[in-house]
Amino acid sequence: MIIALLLILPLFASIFLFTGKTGQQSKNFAFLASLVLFAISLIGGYELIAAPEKALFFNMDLESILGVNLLFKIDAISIIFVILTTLLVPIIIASTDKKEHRTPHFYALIMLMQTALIGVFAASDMILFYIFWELALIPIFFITARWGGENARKISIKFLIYTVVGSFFMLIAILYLYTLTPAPHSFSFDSFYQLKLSYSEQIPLFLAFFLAFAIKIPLFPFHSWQVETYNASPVQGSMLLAGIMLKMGLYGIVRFLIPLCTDVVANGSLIFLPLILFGVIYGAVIAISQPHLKKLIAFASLSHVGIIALGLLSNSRYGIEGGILQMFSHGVNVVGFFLCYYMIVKRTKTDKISELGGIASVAPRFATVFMIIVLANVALPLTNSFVGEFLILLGLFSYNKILAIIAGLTIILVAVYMLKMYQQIMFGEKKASTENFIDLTFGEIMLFVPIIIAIFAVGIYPSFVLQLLQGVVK
Amino acid sequence: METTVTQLQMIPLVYYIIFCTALFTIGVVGVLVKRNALAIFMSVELMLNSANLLLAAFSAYRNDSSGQVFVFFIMVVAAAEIAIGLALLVVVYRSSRTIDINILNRLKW
Amino acid sequence: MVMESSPFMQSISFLLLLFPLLGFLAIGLSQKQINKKLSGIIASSFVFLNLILTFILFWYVSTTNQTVETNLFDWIKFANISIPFAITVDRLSALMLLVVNGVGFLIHVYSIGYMKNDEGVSRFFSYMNLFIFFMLILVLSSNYLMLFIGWEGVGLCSYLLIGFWYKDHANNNAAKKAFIMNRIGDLGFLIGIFMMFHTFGTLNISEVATKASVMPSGSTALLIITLGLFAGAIGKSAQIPLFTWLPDAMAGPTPVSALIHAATMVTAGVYLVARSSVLFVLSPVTMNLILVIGIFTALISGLIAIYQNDIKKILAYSTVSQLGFMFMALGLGSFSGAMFHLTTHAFFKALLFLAAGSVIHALNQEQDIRKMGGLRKKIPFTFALFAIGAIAISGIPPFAGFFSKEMILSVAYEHGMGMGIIATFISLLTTVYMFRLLFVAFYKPESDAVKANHHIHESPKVMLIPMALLALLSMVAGFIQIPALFSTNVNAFSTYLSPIFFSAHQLVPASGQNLNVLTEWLTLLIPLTIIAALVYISYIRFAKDRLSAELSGIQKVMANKFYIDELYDFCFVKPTEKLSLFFRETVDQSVINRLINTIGNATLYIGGRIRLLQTGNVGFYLIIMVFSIIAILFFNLIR
Amino acid sequence: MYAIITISIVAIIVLFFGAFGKKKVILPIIFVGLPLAFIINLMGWNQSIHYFNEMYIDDNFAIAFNGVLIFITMLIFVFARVYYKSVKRPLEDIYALILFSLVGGLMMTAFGNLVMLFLGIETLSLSLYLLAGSKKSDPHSNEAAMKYFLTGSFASGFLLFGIALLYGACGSFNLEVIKQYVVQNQANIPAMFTIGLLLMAVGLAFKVGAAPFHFWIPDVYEGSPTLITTYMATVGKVAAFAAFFRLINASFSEVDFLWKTSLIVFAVATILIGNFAALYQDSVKRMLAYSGVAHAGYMLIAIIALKGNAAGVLLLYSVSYSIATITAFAVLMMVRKETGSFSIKSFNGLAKHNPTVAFAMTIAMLSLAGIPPMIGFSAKYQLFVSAIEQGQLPLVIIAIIGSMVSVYYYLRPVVAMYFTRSMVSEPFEAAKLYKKQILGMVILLLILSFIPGLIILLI
Repeated sequence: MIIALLLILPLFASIFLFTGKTGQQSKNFAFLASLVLFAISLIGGYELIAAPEKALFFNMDLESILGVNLLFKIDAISIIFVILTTLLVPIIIASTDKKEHRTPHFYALIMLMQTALIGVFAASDMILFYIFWELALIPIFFITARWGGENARKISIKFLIYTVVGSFFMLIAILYLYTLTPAPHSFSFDSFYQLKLSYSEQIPLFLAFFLAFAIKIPLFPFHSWQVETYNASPVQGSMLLAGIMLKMGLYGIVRFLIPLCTDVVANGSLIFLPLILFGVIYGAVIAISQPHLKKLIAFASLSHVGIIALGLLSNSRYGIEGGILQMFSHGVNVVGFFLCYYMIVKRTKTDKISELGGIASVAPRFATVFMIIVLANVALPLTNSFVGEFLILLGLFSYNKILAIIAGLTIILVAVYMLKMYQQIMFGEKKASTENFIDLTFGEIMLFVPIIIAIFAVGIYPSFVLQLLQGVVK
Repeated sequence: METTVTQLQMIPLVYYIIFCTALFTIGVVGVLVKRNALAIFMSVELMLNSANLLLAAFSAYRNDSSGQVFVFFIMVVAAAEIAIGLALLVVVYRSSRTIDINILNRLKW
Repeated sequence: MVMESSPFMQSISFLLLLFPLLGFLAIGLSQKQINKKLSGIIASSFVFLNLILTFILFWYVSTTNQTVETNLFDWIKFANISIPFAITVDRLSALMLLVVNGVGFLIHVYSIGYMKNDEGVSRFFSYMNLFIFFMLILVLSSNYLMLFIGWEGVGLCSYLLIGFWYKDHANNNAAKKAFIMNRIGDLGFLIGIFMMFHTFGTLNISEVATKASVMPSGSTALLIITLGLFAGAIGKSAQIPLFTWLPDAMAGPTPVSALIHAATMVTAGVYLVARSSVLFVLSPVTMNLILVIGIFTALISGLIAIYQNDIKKILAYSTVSQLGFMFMALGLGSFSGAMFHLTTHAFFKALLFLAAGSVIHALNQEQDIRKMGGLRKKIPFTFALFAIGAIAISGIPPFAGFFSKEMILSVAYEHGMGMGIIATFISLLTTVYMFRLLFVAFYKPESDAVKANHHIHESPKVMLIPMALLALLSMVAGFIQIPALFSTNVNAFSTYLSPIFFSAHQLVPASGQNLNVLTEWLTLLIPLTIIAALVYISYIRFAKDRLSAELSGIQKVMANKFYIDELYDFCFVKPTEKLSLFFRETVDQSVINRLINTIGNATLYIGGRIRLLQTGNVGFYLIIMVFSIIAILFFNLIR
Repeated sequence: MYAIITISIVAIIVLFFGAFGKKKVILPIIFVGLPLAFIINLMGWNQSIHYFNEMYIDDNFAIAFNGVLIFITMLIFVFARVYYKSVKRPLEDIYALILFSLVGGLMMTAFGNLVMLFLGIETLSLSLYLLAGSKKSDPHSNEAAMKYFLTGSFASGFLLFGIALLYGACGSFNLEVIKQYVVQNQANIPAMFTIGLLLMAVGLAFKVGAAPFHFWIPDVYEGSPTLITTYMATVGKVAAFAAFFRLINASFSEVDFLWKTSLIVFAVATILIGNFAALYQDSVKRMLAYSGVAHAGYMLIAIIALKGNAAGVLLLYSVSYSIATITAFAVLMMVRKETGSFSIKSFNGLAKHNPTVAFAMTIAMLSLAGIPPMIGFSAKYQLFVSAIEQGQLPLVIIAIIGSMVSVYYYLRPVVAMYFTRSMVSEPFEAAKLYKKQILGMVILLLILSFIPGLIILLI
């Protein structure tokens, strides 16, 4: 029931919005709808907290009509991502500024995106998963290309093709898995989980899945679409991409790579973990000298999600749970970060760090909010990222000490680039662009409130999430 | 009828096959080497007729009339085909004043 | 061992954390509404409440010898990992509570006066309360990860307060440097924690100690753990090689320097090592490393301090030097000595900083001692207080510094004569730079700047009284622990802490052959004589109006802090930036992006080529068809 | 069977009315006649009636494909109404030819005898030759017709020779008999049989437009009038595939070693050439032509898979491909009418003033590209599944690589429509004409997207 609502509601809202008249009305409607979704997902979460071992099911055998089996299952892992989605989407919708004159289609596409995202996280049938996975691309492609900045057209094509190429590899993997299932072949996750794959079967599977997810996440060296797309996309698009869509790839790792390619993950980690690790350092190092705030966020994100992938693939329970927790945190943080970016760009019309400065002296409220978000990104204890990164590094450490130590370097590098960026933007003397910087309005603060609450709630009481996961992470 | 069949059967089947294949090959080669559309039409007719002959031969050898029936169908079709071909040829000739197929290269890439 | 603690004490220990947090939130969330003066009072009163609670707790633990354990909630808990949010008050943390809340309270009060005219005063006090909160988490935590929260939290506050005047990028750079250097240490700390969890399966401090005490001395696991923890301590307590942030940190307001960068936060490293005494004594390699690093830090920074001209920088290097001295004590196994010196140092160094702040306040933010002189008469109270501090830190009896230093020195001599002499030398350096500072600033004839300044005034009472209290403490605090030479009965301090270090001392038999009485007297008296001589020389050298000679050779090196900052810049900062540019421009753009685009373009190019197959010539099509047919027949028939 | 008769009668009536210049009644007659034929066709469902000594077999396979073919033709006529709106002439010849070729198509799906196959193919092709050249004044159209005719009749020669050889080997044109022959002589197949089979396969590969016999497709599709291109690309192709599938399935499934490798080579070449060559096209029409080539490659996979529900998959794929292609071509017709060009540039900024049309094109492109949740995806994935069940993983991987490439060129019109500055500042005049029909296509496409399972399980 909850699953059906979670999927149908945004879909209908989206269809309804496509016929919308004015942007403002559509925004209000989309916002309300997304809030309702958030409430519904919380109900789902509540049910799962009561019984973490259980899962919400939705099964309608429509294979004879639809060609796919409508099999959905929201377990503890899924619900985290569903809630992440339903939490962030209202913020993203609310963040659009009146001056931007967004058409109803914009909101319709966001709602469509939400449908797809929830579908990805709720699907329990591989083809269904793939359908939603690809469906998610279409709205974000339009959002980026239509409302994006310069070169948005070219970049969004590159983005789309790049990610579609990645997901085609996943399709190959899916089909391959399908052939391995026993006689009446099946696409359901459960039938895949029951497979006992041999090592030689796992290797191609791993490669295909890994490539697909690595492009989506993205991991070094498949990240080149990411920076460009973030940069070209309107900020809401970037938020959707970085906050939620990246998690699809990581979610895929959790759902498929870890349970299905157990042996490869266990034995082959020393081959691909260093690559990911290099990407982690790579992103962080580039962020140090990045002159544009938005690109900085992109590279920072590259580094952060790399760490998550490290945790997930560290073949240790701490790493996996920490990774999942960190996915949630990263979603919240990066959206907060983009919001800050948006506040700055909205007022100053520039995101060149060198052209900014001295904002703290005119906008103390903004300075505080931005500081909290920076600190959350820096993974200061009591903010959400800390627990996740701690567990990830702990897991990695139990797997390989050297890797963990190198990965730990990021906690230094992240401080370097984050503080450098914050200092240059917020501190110092005012510049021409920041002379008339208006502090956050009440409405804008309200955008940040849920994010800040999430930052501290997860930072102070992560057990909530961790215990929820306990039953699922084997 | 009976005598014809026996007469036909006097020549080994292989001969027919070889002959028809040769005829067919000549038709194919004709299509390939000729640039004049009419000549190509004729070569195609040659190919069709080699098939006809083959069918007739098989039909005779197997005492099965369906092959010969088919030959009639083919003849009808070939006639229609050549009619259409000539019609098209006329149209092409009107527009380009030649029936050399090599000038037909506006549509490419 | 742990008895059920009384709920009353538990709630008190909980309130300890709550009050400063409330203060922070109250002031922080209502910055505009609260007027400037009120914010200082609110902040101070919360700390005062804390101080009262601290006394109660201190009384409780020192009389009953019980540990107050309070489990607030489960922070991280799943599978076999269980890290609660729990606080423990034992004798060691009670001592730290006293220092933090006591000195903290005084400095808060002082700040009311010092920060009176600053526009960001409420921000200042909210940060200060936040600092107290995190510092208390640090000292109260019952496990290492929670300790790490406080550890990073105080780092954050330090960052915020160093860069308090954020309009000047020099301050911000200093703040950033502090944070990053601390982070380097923190990485070590984290690795230590990982290894600890890996080895013991728990992060609870007492459980770790219990489990570690049965391990063989010098095991690799312990080595990694202790090295990690010590790396954290190096960062936080500004030891070589991560000490350069502390002098720069003087960019913050002076009360901050007094509270965070002298009395409390920077001593967290010492606290950490003392806390983990069991682990460290079982890892002799680390202990020796601590000893060596402590000595070198103390020496080098002491030498640098002599050639500095900024009043706060001198004090900062002095702090580094004193911290090195404490680490030396730790390295020698004298945990209570280090803690004792930590305590007394908190008093007199806070006093010195506050007095320096008073000077700066009087001179309108002038910090260069060459532009001072003759202040003795202009601001006599401040002078008197500063002098008390200088005497105390120099280890002149009967002030506090004498006793704490003596406690360490005696251990050093027990360890060996060479060790003792080195320790004494370090201790003597203190006298040189302190009295140089004292004489230049207060005795030397007035500089032009001072002459021109007619507004030099004594600080208000709200500043002087806290200083006076600190001065009092600096004078008398030592008497709780008198050297055995004079009396074997008065050793309240080591007795007080003995339960804490009991197991550590248990594990390692007392090293020292006891020195004979004569030697002890000599080691006591000879330094004192030298101190007296040094004071006199300093007076001659600095109090007169002599132009300071051009620095030469080694002096210049020392004045420039051994060029360590430049070295780091060359070795780490510049290469990182270069690497960043290289990655950004070359690898990312020219290699990866180009590669991806090339794949795309290559596909398009292939498309462009393949479509040329479609020549438009029917003859060609037919030929291809025929050849294909031939090929198909051929391949199918030759089988 | 009766559907064929109905359609033929309708065609003749159309010719008759055309001769008397009754333009207005022609299309209504067709719109009555075709649905009638459609219903008559469906009436034979599940009865599997054999006509004329098994020359013609109305089994479910035939009925399903015939239904699709008739339905597609109806759609074509819907667009013919607007496409030829400005033409004064009754156009009875063109309409009748379309109907006659449809008859050929119906024969191709239901043949039980190689003679019937040949007749069907020729009926279809001969009509199409003429239709391709139906725009007599346009040299492109002439060229297209000529090329089509030359290559087509040449290929017919091979097909025929193949049939003759097969007849020589088996002694019959009847598919059942051939199958029995195959079953009996599985061990020692004579070379004559093999050659005959392969030549037939070549002839059919030509008709479906599989590489390396695809060369006529781009040129003919580009040169023909757009409506006729649409017809060729849909009915022509679907009928040819149905015939190909039926032939292989009915007679040669037991000797797959004879034809499988060749077909795999065809499929791989077709997919790669079609997709790659489409990348660089400036003309959307030609791009769609190459896309048609590429899709032929995918549909070949269904024939290669053969077992299981491959027939259903082929049906699904045919439907998905046809409907999306018609939609795309319809938009193209409209754009061409307005701008006079097939160039991708003429799509620039279409979305701004003609959102419905742009949306339709987008949906069609996404469906052709096989992006979920469009029907094109369902079709592709069912195809891959059935291929993979037959152990054709490498082939599927190549097909997927082809799909990756295809995303680029399918996106280009979308990007042009939505994200490129428009040349015109007001809605297209032509849009008014086409809008309703195109909208109908979109709705059809979307509805179909939700019932792929139904289509597959049909046969």
